[in-house]
Amino acid sequence: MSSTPNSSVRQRLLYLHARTPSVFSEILGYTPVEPVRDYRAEITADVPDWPYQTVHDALVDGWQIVQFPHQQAPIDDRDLDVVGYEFILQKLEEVQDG
Amino acid sequence: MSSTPNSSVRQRLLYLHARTPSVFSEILGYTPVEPVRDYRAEITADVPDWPYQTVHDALVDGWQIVQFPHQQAPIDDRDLDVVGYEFILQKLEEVQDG
Amino acid sequence: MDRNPPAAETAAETLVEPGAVNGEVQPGASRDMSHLLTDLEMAGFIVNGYHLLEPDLPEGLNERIAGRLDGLGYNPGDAIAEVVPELWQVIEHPAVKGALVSLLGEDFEVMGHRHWHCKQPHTGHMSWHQDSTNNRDYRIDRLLGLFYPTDITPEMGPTVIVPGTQFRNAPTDRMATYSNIHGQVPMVVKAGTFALTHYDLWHGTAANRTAVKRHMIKFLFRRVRDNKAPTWNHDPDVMDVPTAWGGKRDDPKNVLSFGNPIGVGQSDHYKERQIRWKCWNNLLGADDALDD
Amino acid sequence: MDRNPPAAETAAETLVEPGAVNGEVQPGASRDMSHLLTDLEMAGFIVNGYHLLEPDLPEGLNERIAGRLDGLGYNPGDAIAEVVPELWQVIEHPAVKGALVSLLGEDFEVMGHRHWHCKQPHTGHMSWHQDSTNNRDYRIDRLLGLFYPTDITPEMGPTVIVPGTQFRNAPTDRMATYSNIHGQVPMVVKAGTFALTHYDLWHGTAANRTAVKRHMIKFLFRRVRDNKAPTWNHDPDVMDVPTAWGGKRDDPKNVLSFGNPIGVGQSDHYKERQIRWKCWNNLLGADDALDD
Repeated sequence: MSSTPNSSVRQRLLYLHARTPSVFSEILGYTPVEPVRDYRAEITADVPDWPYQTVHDALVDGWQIVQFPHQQAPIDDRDLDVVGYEFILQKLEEVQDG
Repeated sequence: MSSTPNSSVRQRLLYLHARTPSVFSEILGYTPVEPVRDYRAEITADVPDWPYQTVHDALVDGWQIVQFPHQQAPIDDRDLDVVGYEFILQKLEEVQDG
Repeated sequence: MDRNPPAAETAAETLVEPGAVNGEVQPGASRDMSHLLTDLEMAGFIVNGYHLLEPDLPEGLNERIAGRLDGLGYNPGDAIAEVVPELWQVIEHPAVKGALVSLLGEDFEVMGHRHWHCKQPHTGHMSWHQDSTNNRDYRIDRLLGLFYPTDITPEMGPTVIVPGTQFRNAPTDRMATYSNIHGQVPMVVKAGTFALTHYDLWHGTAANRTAVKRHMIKFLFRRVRDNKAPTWNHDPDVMDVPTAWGGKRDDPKNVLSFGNPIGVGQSDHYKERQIRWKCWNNLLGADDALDD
Repeated sequence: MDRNPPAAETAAETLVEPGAVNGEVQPGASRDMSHLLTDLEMAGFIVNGYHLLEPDLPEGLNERIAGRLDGLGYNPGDAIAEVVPELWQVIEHPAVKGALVSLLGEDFEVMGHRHWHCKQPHTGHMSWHQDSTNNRDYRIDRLLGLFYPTDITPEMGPTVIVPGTQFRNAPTDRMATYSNIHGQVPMVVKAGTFALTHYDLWHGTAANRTAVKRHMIKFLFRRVRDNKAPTWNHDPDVMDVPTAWGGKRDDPKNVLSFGNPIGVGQSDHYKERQIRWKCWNNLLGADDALDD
């Protein structure tokens, strides 16, 4: 199988952790992953302004959800697990390194 | 990083909650998510006619399922959880804000 | 008194705090059978998770309550019934009391929590939720009472409920991807309607598209102890009817067996049926005979 | 003594090994109420999972500690307090002891594990983690103490914590897809700050973008037994306040009920609330009265 000629298209990812499984709920976590060498998502002491308040804001900006939080995961209404519900979004774009 | 010229393609979503995990079963819940600013899916007092009776109807109309209900979720044949089985569908379309 | 700022429909919260319930225990209600629910009404509640009452309130009472609420500049929280004492005439109306005795037993408790849900003009919908954590049980042990002192139109932001969802292990977060659900029922009601809903019933609110405030006062009631005998207007022979495999299903036995208000699938329907019969037997006071 | 090579911030691990704790049990602290935490501080800790102290340390102590650490060519591991004995003046400061007695009981233990976290110049961030396996419990039974002998700027690679995450069943692997979280708090603090954090609180470290070493010495403390009575500066009437449904929420009762430091959804909020009240009741010594 040969690779496509258009090999510079890469998958940009965005992990958004929302308050509820609804795309309209506010996000509590924002983690972009850029497909360029040496890129690292990191915790910062100065929290930057996030460009989106909700997952829906990201949809409006052209991001596409590729993984939704799993509604059928085991649930117990007394137990707490991770912070928010994880949506994973992508944009397929032409990306050049540095 | 530059965005693609085709930036107006957005992900329209449709959450359908079907009676069973089969695409042929009737839907019990219908929730469209349009990727346009200020759009909200909302509960209404006058329930509109839904354009589809089953998930299959939506497939016929060009929707693509991007998340299927998880058949391997823990199940107990005495326990009830959410209403219906959640299918999430998309259409990727050129969408302009109002 | 705790003077809160005026609130739109705030997140509907119930503080469940051991020992902090300042409820009033009701003395054993007199057995005025005329106000107790029938077997059919009881079966309907078990299946649907709600029951609507239209008590014959004194002339002008609804208007007085609505007028006071219209003029209220803050939300008194649990103290709403002190600020609008006419509300006690609703709670203590024989029809309301009769339904509560029927569903929660003769010594049911009016819990200390209550809340004025004032849905402001031109405000959006509120998503499906339960008022606290999921409280799922086959017993009927806690009810909300929703009182509407004015007529409610579809445009005024009625409460909307989903019949039959009260037995589901579905905390609020799990309802977040739903909007309209087949068979949902908007509380488009006449002034003076008192809706009793199972505590765990899925409920939300439509948008208020009018220029008027929509008032609803929510009360909370709880069962104090399991029944030893039926506390409603019960006919011991009510189950002596044929099973209506495809026939007329308007008697309590067949309502409990075949009722499917939102049209769920076969597996869910059978599971609901089992829970309903456990509930019914528990209400009969026959629970000792069952192992849980 | 265990002479480790100089380390950048090594994987922050705590070996929990039964019987290997060479801790010193503290004799019953004298009840100098002035250094005990207040009800509001206790409620804040239960909600947020951390409490910052700025003890009035002797003149020059921070500088002496920082100077020794700057010159230290290896990491002595658990022996850091022998190599830098001035650290005992911090641990034994009445304000630190008062907070520890308040949170862990009068006979709390200073565990044998401690670690100098020297964040080297120009080193990257460290992801969210817990120091061992998830230790989730509604009890407050183990705390980290983080001591910073110098001022810490945002550029120096501060520890960053996520308030309120201490009750989550979220082992370190499950935090791996997160970077910044709404409401996270960087330990941008003054020299001499001693931060007490719940053992299970999510924490990480920002990158050190400066040319200086960032010092933090981590201590580990544990509760020896459940309280029979409050060990902080407790007012028995503190809960006799109205529930503030939308009002001022700066008293312990309403902090415990409504505090939501990172703004989680309704379901999580209610679940946290239930755990907080269990924790509070446990600290009051009232746990016998509750069924779990």
